Parts: sequence; structure tokens; C-alpha cells
Amino acid sequence: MDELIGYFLYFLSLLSVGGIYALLALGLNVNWGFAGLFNAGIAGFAAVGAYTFAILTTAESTFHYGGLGLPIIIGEISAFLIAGIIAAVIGIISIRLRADYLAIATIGIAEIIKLIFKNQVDITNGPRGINKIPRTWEHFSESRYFSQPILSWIGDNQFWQAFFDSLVNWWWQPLFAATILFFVFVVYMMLERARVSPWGRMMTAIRENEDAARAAGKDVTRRRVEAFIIGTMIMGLAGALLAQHLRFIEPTHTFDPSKMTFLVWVMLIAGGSGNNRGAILGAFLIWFVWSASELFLNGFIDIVANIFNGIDVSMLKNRSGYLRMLLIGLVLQFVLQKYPKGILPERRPAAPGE
Amino acid sequence: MWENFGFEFVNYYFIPGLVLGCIYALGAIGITLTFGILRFANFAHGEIMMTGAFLTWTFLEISNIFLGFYMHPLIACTPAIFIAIFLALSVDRYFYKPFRDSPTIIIVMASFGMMLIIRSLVQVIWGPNQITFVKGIAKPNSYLKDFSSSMDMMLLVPSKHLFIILGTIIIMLAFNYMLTSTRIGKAMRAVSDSPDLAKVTGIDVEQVIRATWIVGGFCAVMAGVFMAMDTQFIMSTMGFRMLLPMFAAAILGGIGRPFGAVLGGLVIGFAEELSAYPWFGNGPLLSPGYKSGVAFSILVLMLVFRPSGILKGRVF
Amino acid sequence: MVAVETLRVNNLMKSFGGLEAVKGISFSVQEGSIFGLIGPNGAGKTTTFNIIAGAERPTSGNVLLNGKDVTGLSSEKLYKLGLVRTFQLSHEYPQMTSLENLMVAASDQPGEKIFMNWLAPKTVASREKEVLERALDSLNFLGLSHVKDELAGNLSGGQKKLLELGRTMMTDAKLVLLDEPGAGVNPTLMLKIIEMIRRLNQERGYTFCIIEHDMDLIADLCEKIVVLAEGSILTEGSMTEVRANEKVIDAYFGGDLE
Amino acid sequence: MKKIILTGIASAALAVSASAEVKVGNPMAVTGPIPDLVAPMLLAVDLAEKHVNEQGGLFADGQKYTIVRADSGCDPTAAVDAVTKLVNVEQVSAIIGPVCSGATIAQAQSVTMPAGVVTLSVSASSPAISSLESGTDLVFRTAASDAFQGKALAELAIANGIMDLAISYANDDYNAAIAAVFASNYEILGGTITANEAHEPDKSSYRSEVATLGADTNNLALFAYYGSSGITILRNSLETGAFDLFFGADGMAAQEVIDQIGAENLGNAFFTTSTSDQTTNAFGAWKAAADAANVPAADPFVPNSYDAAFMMALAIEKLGSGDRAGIASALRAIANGPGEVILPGEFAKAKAILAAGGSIHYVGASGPQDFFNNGDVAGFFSKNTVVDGAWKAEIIK
Repeated sequence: MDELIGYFLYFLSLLSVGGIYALLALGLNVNWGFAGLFNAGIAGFAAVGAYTFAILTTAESTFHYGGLGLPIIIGEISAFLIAGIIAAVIGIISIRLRADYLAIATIGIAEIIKLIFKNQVDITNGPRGINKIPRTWEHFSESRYFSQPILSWIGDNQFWQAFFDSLVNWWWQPLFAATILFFVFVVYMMLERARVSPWGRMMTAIRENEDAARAAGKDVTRRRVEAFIIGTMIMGLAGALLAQHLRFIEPTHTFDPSKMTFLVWVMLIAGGSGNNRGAILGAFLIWFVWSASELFLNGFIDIVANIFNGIDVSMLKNRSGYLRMLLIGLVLQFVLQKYPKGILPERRPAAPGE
Repeated sequence: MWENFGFEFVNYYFIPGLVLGCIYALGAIGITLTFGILRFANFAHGEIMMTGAFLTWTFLEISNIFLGFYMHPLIACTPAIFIAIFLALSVDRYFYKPFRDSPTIIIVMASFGMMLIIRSLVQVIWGPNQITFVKGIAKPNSYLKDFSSSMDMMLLVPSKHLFIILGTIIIMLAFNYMLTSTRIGKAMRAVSDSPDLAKVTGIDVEQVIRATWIVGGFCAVMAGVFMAMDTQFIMSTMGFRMLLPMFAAAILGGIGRPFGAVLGGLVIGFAEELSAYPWFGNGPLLSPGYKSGVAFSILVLMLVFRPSGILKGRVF
Repeated sequence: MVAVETLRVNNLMKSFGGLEAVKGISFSVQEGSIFGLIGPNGAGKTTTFNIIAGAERPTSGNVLLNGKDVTGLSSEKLYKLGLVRTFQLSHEYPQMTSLENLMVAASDQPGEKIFMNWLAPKTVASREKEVLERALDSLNFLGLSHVKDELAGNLSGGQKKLLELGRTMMTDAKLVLLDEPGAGVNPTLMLKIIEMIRRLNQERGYTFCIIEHDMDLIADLCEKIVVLAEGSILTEGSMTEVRANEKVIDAYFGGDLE
Repeated sequence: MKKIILTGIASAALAVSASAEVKVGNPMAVTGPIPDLVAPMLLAVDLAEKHVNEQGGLFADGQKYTIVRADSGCDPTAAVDAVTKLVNVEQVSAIIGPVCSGATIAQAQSVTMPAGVVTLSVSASSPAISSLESGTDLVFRTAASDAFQGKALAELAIANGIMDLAISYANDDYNAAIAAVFASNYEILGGTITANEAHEPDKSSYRSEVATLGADTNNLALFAYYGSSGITILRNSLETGAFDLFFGADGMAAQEVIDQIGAENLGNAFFTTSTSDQTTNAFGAWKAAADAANVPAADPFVPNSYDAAFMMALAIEKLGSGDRAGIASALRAIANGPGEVILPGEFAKAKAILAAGGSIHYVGASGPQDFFNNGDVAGFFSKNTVVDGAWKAEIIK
């Protein structure tokens, strides 16, 4: 029974993290799939969202400014908006750069963002990071939340304490996963409507042929900035959810570009860029492969050890983390060569507007 | 502040900047060539550099086992160069060539994947740990001391730095000769300047691409070995750490301009080291915590305000 | 009826480095007419065209659209003022269907503001319906109805050319600039394109300004022709007048006949 | 060949399905920035597992004590994912914790504390962990908080007559934290800090930084991992002559430093480590066992890792089952005494006493592991200097 619950909880956590990556991939899809913007600064923008959320919602702290203790929803909205504002500034100055140039510029910008979080110790607590970040649903069991309205109208502190103690300790987990999936669903619905709308058609046109779009009266530069901002705002929201999931963020490893940025790109390319469903599918698929590959690789190494009795597999075991990275790299090369358009390729609506 | 602006400045800020700049410059040559001729940002370039250094170390160890002494790294790197060039050529053949006619993004993604594959392979084979390349401390030799007989007036340069600086100059001269005086060098310049025109004039583009990987691979390995000689250890992540500064150098100098890359490398190297100079007051100008930000900032500013680079390279 | 000038070009000059590509060109295009701009290679046609279309800025001189100075305005601004252009090499959107290729060219679509799609989907949908009808109508007019759901990238060269023309039909443009509509087109299709242009001119009242290399197309369509050579105007007038002009025969037809 | 493979799979499946075992999760930073520090720690954990299983296993029926390893990569995202798998899929009874403080904090808050699973960290030393568990009694560690080591180092510096110095610390969670504690204690004790700068780890040269920092003093307090920036800074300082005295904490006291820099250049360098009193019986017992198994007994956090894995086995034995809920109090019972003293490796002895209804008091390889209320331990610190080409430790507290 415990085992079944265990698998269920692991599955929920896969869904939660997969959902966060799905949001990142959807944001990237707006950048790349819709508008053809090679944004390689995903980790930086997610970090902006995560830090905005953390600084606004954590309880007062002696380590750093902030700790405003604001409600979670305000933290999420702010993460969304601040990421957008930062993106607007970056977008306006760098949007005219083409493909690889924009990629290099955004990588550089993401690194600068991380350096700022790392060095502005009085705001972000520097490399030591911010902990005790509240998590949706679970946070209600903290007394600073249930001692305040609206919950305090329903019952007093003892009532709530007793109520939360009476629940199984993972009560919040399905709710948290559902919340993330709800965000994914809402963002997906909005983006899907935008994609088949005249806006999506115009963005595709800009991506396909900039000169012709310009001659058809489309304000190409402004539209590009717009797509950059919208995509980045979604990444900011994903960052806020990631901060909730981890409950602790620090600038160095949490937002490591070779893991986060790269993984999201693999997700989008594998799933099918330009296709929102592809982005979501790719995110869940690659995350499942990535997360489960640890279990799988260890089992595989055990089998190898059993077959070749006597050889020392401890080295392989200790380096299995690198084998995983190798695996993801090979998956990417395979997808690029065999399915260059992804598993779910972009499909133009058969009859537009429908 | 200006009264200190003498040999101390040269020894502790200028020469380190120059050495770092030389390493960046050599690495940036390969990046600017691939950018100019194959038209994509090769993210796996740093890994070729790192692999070269690991191979060189392996040959150093082999020489110790079979010959009983450590060769000079600059000798041990010869076989490493051949292997690294072979690696670069096979990566091109199997992972980049299928995408020659695809949109740029696809090949950039492929290089991104290669970066990961090569690094993970090195980590699986050699392990993730730091490996000592050369043991001990390279005490600097002093120059000009006899000339002035004052302790304050001497030039302190460890011999490893002399090797790096002179080595870079020799490679640059050879490279210059190649670009200006050999047939393939001229063809490389032609393709870089205008690929369509080059095709019309009957240049074998695939041959030029091979030459690009050979030259780029050679320079990358040399940059890796020089860096290993300077830091005296090697690590699987050293290539990636150098990648962005090298991109910055290539863009700063102007894409497709090998000498621009050298100039850009020197500028980035100096900027990084001089950012810690106490220009105002006693503290470093910029907190050393922001040191990697120097190259990134130059990179972003350059892209935004003058994407053609100092030497007017091409903008895509 | 008073003839109104849709386009007026005053003393246009453009030099690239030391080279003077256009040396003071002036002409005007009457509303409802079909105007031709011809000349041998290197005569400055394309430069003139690019300046009018907003792709390049003149060194001096100005361009008036309906009496308003539009010199140096970007092509998206010109579009809003009623000037659309086509490209010599078809500029289709390859990953979009033919129908979408046309629909995207429509103006005044509130749905191009992203929030409208979420906040006022009905407004968007009603305009979208009009656009769809017009696009289907245009496809019909061009004889492309059977390929409406085909990706534009898969169309034949001639179909792309027609599509290029079709995009101009999606707007209420006052002036349409056509950049060599006959380039690389077989004679049958050429006739069709000529037919389309004439019908658009007569039935829908579009004003055309055509740059062409091919004399037949111009001869058939244009009421007024300006001949350029080496950056200046050689002569202007009706086709008959132009044909009679010896300078033109020397500079243009002479060369062609040899 | 096919047959061999099938047999292999079958025997692996058998090994998996062997029912009588108690699993403990061991998410370590196998990949990430400090794999070389972690490698000997893994050996120590494996050694503890081996000791327990060789000496009769757990409980009366000799169940297997299984360490399930995972990779936390020193990265909060990876640690949370790895520990989620350990807690839910592997159904481990407890976690013998991640190496890095950030990863430890993230996995504890995100996974183990909500799930009611004990984390016993082996090397996370951030002061932030002391206030983490807030009454849940679910977070323990066998390594002393930097709050103690930073203070001990400041006292040591003053005691050695170092009255002025410059601080350079790598901008990561561990080094930034200990540098801050050191700096405040050192100033309270009357020392003068001429410069205090973070440096970005993993750069190829720090020559200009050390030249600037060294303008007013010859003493450098260096807080860095040797692998990311420590060795380079030492080397650059020695090459440029910017400093001639170096000291710092755990991250630098590794054989690798001597191998790379050369013992002859490290005459004026000392580093403290969170260590064990090497004169005690406990350490003697540990050293003998470690030497026999080829585990570097005195490397940073290696004894702590052994202690964590071994104590967890004792706690489970004491509790009589792998039940998550009872482990915290069982852990306190065997670690804080009173009871018969148990030394590293003496599992059979402990098992016999517990079976007879007695109580035990484990005295660890890294010192007595008496937990405070917040799960911290006091720990010992040693001053390490280079003698005959190796680090020689000398207890300072």
C-alpha cells in the first residue's frame, strides 16, 4: 500500500516538475515557435520569476531585504509581470539581432542576471539563497497563513492546527500538482487561441518572411518584442512555480543554463516547435526520461555488473550522472536527424479562424 | 593611484591580461571561422579545446610511463592535435553535414547537443575531477633587474607565460601566411566574405569547410593546452567556461575576421584582469564576484550597439 | 473628371558610395491608371522602386503619396497609407496555406492585437469572417481556389506569382507597386497576369505602378510609361510615343535586338 | 551471450526482490562542482553499509542494510528530484543527506520534512540549516555548523598573531557563509580586515584580484573549494608574491592541493577542518577499519559520512524496524547516550547490547555525535599544516 502511494506521489512530482517545464517550453514556443526568436536565456528569466516570488512571499527575514510575506497569488502575478518588464527592456535593445546573435546575447544576459542575484547579497542573500518559500496549498498549514483572514474567520489557530495535523502528510501534493497543471492548461488554452487567431497568423508570417510581412503593414519589430515579452512572462511564472516546488532557490546551481535552458530547448525541439501540444508533450516526455533515467540507469548498471561478474562497476555508478547527460545529448541528435520537426510537427489550421 | 602605475601594473595586471587574451584569441579564431564560413555559432568549440587538453595530458602521462619523463606539453600536444582535428571532422561529417541546408537553428542545436555529448564522454572516461597538468609553482623569472638595479623596476614573467605569448605570436604569423598566401587560405577568405560568389568561382566549399575545422581545431587545442599550462590543471568544464568569453571575443572583433578575433580576445582578456585594478581608491574597480560579467557585458553591449564588431565583420 | 495624382516623385537622387544610381528623377502617377517604369539593367529602376516602397532612403528628393510627403517612411507605415508592393522573387510564407497567405495581408484586423483574441473574440471573429470571404473571393478571382489549403511553399512558381498579386487584393490599397510581375513567367501565365492586373484596375479601381523589363507586358497594360537609362529619365509618354523615340530605340530596343 | 544476459537480468531482478532489507537513501553530489571531495565520502558510506551487513545485518533476522544511492548534483532541482524518488519509489526509511547545503535545504523543505522522513546530512555546514527544522526534529547533521568553525578559525588566527588580513571567498553557498561568520568573529576579536571580496569561482586567473587584495597585507584568509578556485588563487598568489600566509577552512585541506602546488610552497599555510580528535579510541578504530578498506580516513567529511551511515543503522536497529516515524528519537537515543560506548565498526557489539535491552552511546569517527535540540553537533576542528608532503592535523578545540 505504501508502495502504491509512493509511486503515486512520485508520479505527482513528475507531473509537477513536468508541468513547470511545460510552462517553460510553452514560453519558449511563443519565442521560437511563433516568432522565430532564439532565446537562450531561459534560466535567467526563470530566475527572475523565482526570485521575485521568493522575495515577495517569504516571511520576514534577517538575511536579506524583502520577506514581505505577501499572498502567494500576488507573488505569482508579480513574477509574471516583473519577468515581462525585464524582457521588455532586453527585448527593445536586442530584438533586432538575428538567430544565433540573439542566442548569444540572451545567454550573456542570463548570466549577468544570475551574477546580480549572486552578488546583491542584501536583497537575495547571495549564493546562500532564499529558503522557506511558501508552496501553494501546503502553505496554509503554516500558522502565519491560518492565523490571518480569511482562514481565521472560520476557525481559530488550534482548530486549524488540529485540522492540518489530522490530514495525511501528503494532502497538499495532489492539489499542488493540480494547480500547476491548471496553470499549464490555462496558458495552453490562451496560447492555442492566440496561435489560431489572426495574431498567430501574423506572427507566423513574420517568422516566415519578414520583408513580406513588413510590406503587408505588420510592425515587425514591435511584434517581435511582444512575442519575446509574452514568452518570457510565462517563463517567469514557471520560475515562481519552480521556487514553490523547491522551496529553496540559490543562483548558481538551480538556474544552471546547461541543465535548465538546454533541457527546455530539447523539450521544445523534440515535441515540435510551433505546436503548443508538442511543447507540452516534449516537456513531460523529456522530463520523465530525464528523471526516470536515474532509476533505469542504475538498474542497467546492476545488470551489467551481474553479467560481467567481477568487473568493477563502481566507477560507472559514480559517473552515471554523466551518462544521463550523454543520453539526453544523443536523444537530441536522434530527434534532430530523424524528426527535425518534432514528434508533433507544427500544423497550420486547415481553415483559419476555426 | 597613478604613482603605482609602473611595473606592478605591468606584472600583475597587464601580463596576466595579455596571457588570458592570447588564450581567448586562439579559441576565438575557430569560432569566428565557423561563424564566417559555416554560418553558425558552434557551441561545441569549447569542448574541442577541453578535449585537446585532456588528450595532451594523457600523452604526457604515457610519455612518463614509457620514457620515464614528462615531455614538454607543447610536444605532447602534437598527437592530441591530430586526434582533436579528427574528432572535429567526424563531428562535422556525422552531426553537422546533414543540416547544411537546414535553418541555422537546427545546426546550432546540433552543436549544443555535441557540446553535451563530448563533455559527458570526457567525464565518463577521465572522470569529472580536476587533474594536475603540471605540478608546482611557476616562479617568475625577472627581467630588466640588472638594467636598473632597482627592485621596483623588474619585469616578472614566468616562463610558461613566455611560451604562451610567443606561441600565440608564432601561430598568428603562420595563420596570417596561410590566409594571405596559400590557395586554401584565400579560398577560406573568399567563402567567408561571400559564399555565393565563391561557389560561382568554382571553389570547393566542402574542402574549405574541412580546412576550417582543421585550422579551428588546431587553434582550439593550442588554446586548451596553453590554458592548461597557465592554470596547471585541467577539468571537464574548462571548455564551457571559456565559451562565452570566446564568443564575446569573436563578435567584438567582427565575425569572419580572424584578426579581429585576436584583437577581441586581447580586449576581453585585458578587460577581465583590469576590472580588478584599484583604479579608484584601494578596492578593486569591480567586485571580483562580477568578473565573469565583464566579458558578458562587453558581449551584450557589442551585440546591441555595434554587431559588426571592431573590424567590421559581417552581420547576418 | 479631374485627374488626381496618387504618387508624385520629385527630383529623386540616390548614390551608393561614389556611384550615382539615380540622378534626379521626377514623375507622377494618376489615380486609376496603370503606370510603367522601364529601362535596361542598371538604369536605376530597382533603386527608384525601393525608394518609393520605403526600403531605401533617397540621398535627396521626395516622394508624395496623395500629396503627403512619405519620403523614407518604412514599408509598414506606407502600407497603412495605402501603398502595397510585391516582390520580384515571390515572397510567400512557405509554411502557411495559400488561404492564410492572403488572409494575413488583410488590414484592420483587431485580432492582430493579442488581447483582443481573449477579451473580445466576437469582434475578431466577425472581422475574420469578412477577411475569409475576401480571401476566398480573391483566390477565386486568381483561379487558385483548388490550392487554398496547400502550403504556399509547395505551389508552382506561377501560382506563387499569382498569390503575390493576390495579397495586394486583400487591402483597399490606393496604389500597388509591382516589381517585375512578369519575371520568370511563361507566356501563358503572363497573359493571365496581364488579365488580372487589367481586371483589378478596371473592376476594383486599383492604381498600378509597374516596374518591368518585359516590353510586351508594359505595352499591353500601361497608359503612361517612363523610360529610365543610367539613372535619369530618357523619355516618357504613351507606349506609341515611347516606341517612336529614337533615343529609346538606341538605348533599349537597339540593345535588345542585337 | 544471450543466456548470460538473461541470467544477469534474472539475478538483478532477484537482488531487487530480496525482501528482507531496510533501505536508506543516500543522495550525494556525485556530479556537480565537487565530485572529487565526494568520492571518498561515498567510500565511507559504503564501508559503513558493509560493516553492518558483515556483522549480522539488522534485527534478529539479519535483514540487509541497503544504501540506495542517487545523484543530488549539489543542485536543488536535482536533489529534490533524486530524494523524491528515494522517498517515494525506493521507500527508504531515512536519508543520509546531500553533500551541499543548498541541496540539503531544498530536499528537506521540499520533500523529506513534508513526508516526515529524517535527513541526516553528512557535510552540509551552512548555519541556515540550524533553524531549518523548527520543531519537527527531522533534520540532523554529523558535520558542525560553519558558525562554529568560522569562530574557531577566527580565534586561531588571532592566537597565531595574525592581526590583519584580506579575505577572498568563492561566491558559493558554503564559502560565502563561512567567510561571513569568520569576518564578524575576527573583527570582534580585534583583527583588521583590509579587504573582503567575493570572487567568481572557476576563472582561469585571479592574478589581478590577489594583487589588488594584497596591497595592504600579506595574509590571506581564503575560503574556496580547492577544485573550483582555491588552487588557482594559491598558485597566483605565490607566483605574484601577493601573499605569503594563507589559511582557510575545509574546502582547501585536500591532498590535491599539496600534489598540485607542492609541499615546499605550502610552509606558510594552514586550514581548519571539521574533524575528529585523532587521539581518541574512536578515531583509532575508524582509522584501522578505513585503512583496511583503503578509505582515506582523515579526508574532509569522510569520517562524518561514515558516522552518518553507521548511526542510521544503529538507530534502525534500536527502533527495531525501518519505520520512518520513530527514527528521529532512536537517533537521539543512540547518539546522545547514556549507555555503553560503541565505536565505529562495532555493530555486532551494539546489536547484542540492544538485543539484551541495554542502551548504547555511539562515539563517532568524527567525534562524539551528541545532537543539540536543532539537530546540530558541536564537532571538533583541527588545524592542518603540511608536514612531510601530507596534511597533518592538530586538534584546536
